Amino acid sequence: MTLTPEWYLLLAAALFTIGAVGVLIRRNAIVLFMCVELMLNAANLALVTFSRINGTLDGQIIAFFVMVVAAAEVVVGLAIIMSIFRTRRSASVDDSNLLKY
Amino acid sequence: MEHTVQFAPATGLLSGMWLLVALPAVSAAVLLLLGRRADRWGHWLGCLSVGAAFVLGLLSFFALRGQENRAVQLNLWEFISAGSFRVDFGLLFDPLSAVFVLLITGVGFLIHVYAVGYMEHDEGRRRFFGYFNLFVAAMLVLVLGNNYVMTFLGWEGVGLASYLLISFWYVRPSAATAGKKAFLMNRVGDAAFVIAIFLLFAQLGTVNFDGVANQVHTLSSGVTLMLGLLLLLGATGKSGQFPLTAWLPDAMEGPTPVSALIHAATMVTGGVYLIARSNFIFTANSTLQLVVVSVGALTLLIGAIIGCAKDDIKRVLAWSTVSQIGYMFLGVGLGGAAYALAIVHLLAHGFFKAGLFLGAGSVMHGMRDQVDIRRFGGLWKYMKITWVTFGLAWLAIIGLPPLSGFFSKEPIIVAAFERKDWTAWLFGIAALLGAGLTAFYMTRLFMLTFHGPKRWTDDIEHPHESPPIMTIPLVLLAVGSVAAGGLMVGPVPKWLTPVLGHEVRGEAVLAHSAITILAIAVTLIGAGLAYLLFRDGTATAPQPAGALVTAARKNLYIDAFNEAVFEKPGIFLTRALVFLDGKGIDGAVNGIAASVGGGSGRLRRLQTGFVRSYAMSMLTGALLVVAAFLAVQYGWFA
Amino acid sequence: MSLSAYVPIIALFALAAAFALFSVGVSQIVGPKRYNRAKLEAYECGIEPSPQPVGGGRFPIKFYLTAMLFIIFDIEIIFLYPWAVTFDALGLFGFVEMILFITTVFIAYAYVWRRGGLEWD
Amino acid sequence: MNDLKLPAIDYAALAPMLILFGVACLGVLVEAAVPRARRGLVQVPLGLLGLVAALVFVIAEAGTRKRTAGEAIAIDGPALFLQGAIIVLGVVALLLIAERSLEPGGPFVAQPARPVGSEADRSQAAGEGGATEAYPLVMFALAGMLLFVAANDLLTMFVALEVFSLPLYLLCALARRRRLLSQEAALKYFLLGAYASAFFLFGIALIYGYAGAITFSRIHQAVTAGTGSGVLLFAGLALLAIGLLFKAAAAPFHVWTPDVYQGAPTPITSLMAACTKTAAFGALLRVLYVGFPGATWDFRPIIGVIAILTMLVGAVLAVTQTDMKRLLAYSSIANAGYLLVGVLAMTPEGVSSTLFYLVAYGFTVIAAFAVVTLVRDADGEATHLSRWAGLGRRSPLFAGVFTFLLLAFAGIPLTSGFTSKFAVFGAAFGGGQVWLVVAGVVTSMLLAFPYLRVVVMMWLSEPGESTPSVSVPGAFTSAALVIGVLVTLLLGVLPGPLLDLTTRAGDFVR
Repeated sequence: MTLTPEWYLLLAAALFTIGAVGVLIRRNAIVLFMCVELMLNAANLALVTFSRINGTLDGQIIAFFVMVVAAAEVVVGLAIIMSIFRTRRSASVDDSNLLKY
Repeated sequence: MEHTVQFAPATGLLSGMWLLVALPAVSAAVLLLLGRRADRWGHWLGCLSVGAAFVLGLLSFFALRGQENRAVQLNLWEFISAGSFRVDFGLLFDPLSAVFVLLITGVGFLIHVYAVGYMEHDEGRRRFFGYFNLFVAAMLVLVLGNNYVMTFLGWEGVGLASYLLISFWYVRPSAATAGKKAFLMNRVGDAAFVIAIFLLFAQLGTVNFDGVANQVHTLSSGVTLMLGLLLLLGATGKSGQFPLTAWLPDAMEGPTPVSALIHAATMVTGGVYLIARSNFIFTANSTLQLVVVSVGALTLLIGAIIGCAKDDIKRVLAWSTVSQIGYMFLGVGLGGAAYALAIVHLLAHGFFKAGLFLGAGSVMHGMRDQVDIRRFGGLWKYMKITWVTFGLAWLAIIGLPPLSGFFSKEPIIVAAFERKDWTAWLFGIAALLGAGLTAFYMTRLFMLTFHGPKRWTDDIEHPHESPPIMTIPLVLLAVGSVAAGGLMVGPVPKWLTPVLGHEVRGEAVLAHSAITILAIAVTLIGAGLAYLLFRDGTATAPQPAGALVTAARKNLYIDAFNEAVFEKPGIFLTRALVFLDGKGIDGAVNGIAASVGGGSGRLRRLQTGFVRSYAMSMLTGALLVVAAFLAVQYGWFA
Repeated sequence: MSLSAYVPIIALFALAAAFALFSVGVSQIVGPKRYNRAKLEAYECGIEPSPQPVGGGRFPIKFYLTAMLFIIFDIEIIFLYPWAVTFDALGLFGFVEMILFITTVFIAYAYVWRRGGLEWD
Repeated sequence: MNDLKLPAIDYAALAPMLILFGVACLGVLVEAAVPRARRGLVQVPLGLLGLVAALVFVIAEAGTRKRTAGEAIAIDGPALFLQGAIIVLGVVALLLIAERSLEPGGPFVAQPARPVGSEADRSQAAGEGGATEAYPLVMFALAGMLLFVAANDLLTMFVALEVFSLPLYLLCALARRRRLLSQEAALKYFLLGAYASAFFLFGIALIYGYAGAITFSRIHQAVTAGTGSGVLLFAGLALLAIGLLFKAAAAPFHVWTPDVYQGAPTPITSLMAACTKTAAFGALLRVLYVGFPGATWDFRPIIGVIAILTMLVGAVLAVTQTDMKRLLAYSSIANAGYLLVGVLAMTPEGVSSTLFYLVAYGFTVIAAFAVVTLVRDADGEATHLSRWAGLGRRSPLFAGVFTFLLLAFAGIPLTSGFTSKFAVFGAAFGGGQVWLVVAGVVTSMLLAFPYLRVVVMMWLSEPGESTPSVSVPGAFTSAALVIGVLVTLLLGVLPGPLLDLTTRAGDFVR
């Protein structure tokens, strides 16, 4: 069995799904956040694969940018999570439940 | 209707017609924004602005008479312009709007003056006048606009003012509920009106009255029907017609001057105005006319029958308003000459119904806000002016010649008999029956209030007449009730010809004189019956024990007669109608309101505050959207 | 290669997501929820959890801050590599662009430095 | 390697964005170099000057239709109009952000990282000067928005999305009062925003796979040619749309809106409600009108259903809200639905009416939030609805202003709310979307109810013990309020000039 690019797409879809569902089932804000990062990286994988299939470099360039953006997102996210953690002493997203209805 | 409609530009005095709207609007702004600083003189400013508008209206009216083209428009500025579509902020002063302007500012002024006395002890008097002026300004925009968007602008404005005024005594929960109901029912009508405007825009590319009038014949009959039905639904909402009736009687929770001005004389006739203004649409389709006539006939009967069974003085008058506007709808639906007759009836009704409401207010003023007519009686001795003016308005509304109601109502009945086919009998007899019922319940109201034995509650010893500031408007309105009909039935239709088309009379299925005699006869029968039944008061009210022992036998006899001949079937019919009204239409509206509220309350719970459940809803939404896209792609829906 | 070959990917994606949603939803509804103290305790090979160090065994915030600053500056430099590879071709334009890019990074650095982000104590 | 072609860059066309990014960077330097006490004094004029300068360049570029920076950025009528709108709305929102007289130290907290309730936190609540980092963050956000509406390829759009989102996440966490709510709002906004941008990014990947390129013109060519896998196209378009609809707060991607609007500092809420919405719809317009008009028949029914759902959710849920900021949040959701109706007309009128609506709504909503910042008691803003009862007696002027704004939201004639709704519904009717118009009219009738409930409550109730006072606004808030109200009135009475402008600006470059 040859390893065609389609398999990478399959992997990307699977990773994306795992990330998307992970956001729903985990409680720890940091893990939630890692799941989002997983989704971004799944998109990166898909981009690079399509770049290969299409024979253009655009996909790889996009992946570069996405990595930088993701890093910035990490920093902002961690800052927010940390400031909440310092008050609540808990990283569970279910504890942040004052705003509702 | 192939002649082209053209509006002349305004010149001279008429180019100042924007002042008509501006005067009350500025006054409203001053009253509402100055706050307590205006408490001392605010009500006088309110009266003054409406009075000035009336004078200006009169001057404009005479100026218009001197014009060759009696339709003068003033485009103030371009309101909305997008691509080919253009709406001007324009006013139109033509015979139809002229009579409305005079009615609104004239009767409005009298009611404003009356309210100075009526609201004297209410600390919110300044705010009240602010809203009242706002209402007058909006109503003037409604009747002066030269396109449907302007009409809608006024339409929304009067709705808003009416909502605020019904809820004015917010502490009463019933007032708040009534405001809500009025609001919701009006919104149904408003929605239909807006969609009609968009339909006009999409089909004709214009919403100006002249443009629509000149192009309406290019529309297919289906579109015209749709358009007319939407406008009609809008009109029924504003005018409390079937099926959107129920809010109007509840709206009586507002202060009495509000009931007189908004819910009797002016705003509720907005629907009639809309149909008369759109006569070119309604005349173009006979099915449409039949629907309007049916709505009118049905409502006039419903209103009259329910009016017979109510004991609250203002509710009786409210149902009477519903019924009288039914006559007007009947008139505008009949088309041709009857358009003008409906307007005549509208004007005459503006006088006598305002007089009746203000009289009722005067009675309540003297009786510590008692509204139950079973608790009145014998008041004629104590409030002579109210008695006389109320009596004249009563004679006017039941259509006794030579008072105004006769001249305005009888021609509509005749016109109903002039329809081409068997429906002439149907609507003619309905109109006649309505006249008889009107005579019955109004006589009942009058007799129970002013005559017969005293049935007052214990806390009332000396009912008093109202101060002159309230009685003077009553007298003036009574003069109007007596004279308006006779004076107007000739000239007004002629005056309105440029707008509503020439008088084309059909052949009535009965001789004109026969119908007149019949109309007078049913009126006399209705009134006489009520006189006989209620001249000695009523036994249906819980009476203080022993007070009427001597009269008991006689009363019982009357009751039995009453019950056997009239009340049993009457009550049955009434109950059926009230049931329909309360559970059917009303229930539907309340149901919608409740289900929106309840649905909202339940849906709110979905907003759990958990970020993961939000993510869940987003993911579910995303899956559905992706699935829907793919379904469209593969034609799974096709 | 026909691109409709991706249909299975999408289908898998949809199926997997639907299955995951389904299992999460069903377990919420039908799963028993009986918690006791033992179940909620941290699992440490079946023996009593060892006592936590003072402060809950957590690192000082300083570590996170420094790590965050490291990540962001580290990743920014990613853009220097492509530029370095095609330095000749990009010429003066690329040089100026890169100077601008590094300037912005330095502005951020100056902010961090002045506001005490780099001080350990 | 030496024949590498450098992209032509039109610096004048990019100037507004470059200026704002530059001002933001300068702002960061100011934070680093200027002593604490004087930072605010420098930041506010700097920000305002930068915005004005950017606006000058936007106006100077009027009439430009070109793509620059290697097709990455399109400067055309809608882009310039939206940039101008975002800048002007940004100026007004910045005025609210800069207000310091209502609360000692301004609306922001000094050190957001301090634990809530700690000793240090109590001392900073008492009036320590607020974090001036807010100003550069706002500038970055606005600059990102300008780039977002001008982005001509998906990568630029994604980067711009993140550039304006990340500062907003942080700004949400900066409220001086009710810090737990503020932090929670930031966390929710951040997590859900990141989640949505992951969808957006995967959408980009799929579209790239479909079209082999990411510029809208190439995507358009691929869509009209009809080659390639429909699955990739439609799944990609769906995911892209989800990312944008999240920012636009359309149901069911609206869930974050009420919580975030309530928790965020009110001036920031006004910024989000006005500018973010403008940016999101600007981008949505460009994606749908430039990139995917060939798929109109496929996406219109689906996004139409979303529009109806959005209007319904906003209107129905607004009925039972008890908090003023949440009520305005649901109103903003419903307005997203009306905007979608305009977008889905898919005609030039659709573009121009949507542009008009965005401006009209933006000014009204900023003014409304400005009033919210004024109604305060000892604990800060009194946002619970019951506290507003009887406000008309206590402060007729502000209650009158707020009433006017609510009537504008309700679409009562003579306010911008009426003309703008009329414009979008008219456009949709002209585009043959009668079902959307009917749904829009019906829900707007319904939506008037919660607004009028507030009006009646303010005017017809007696003020109670707990009715808060209305603070005297400082110069900045007064200016924002006056501008918002005047524009609302002006666009209601005399919308002609702006409608003309939007009609002329409605042409995309491809």
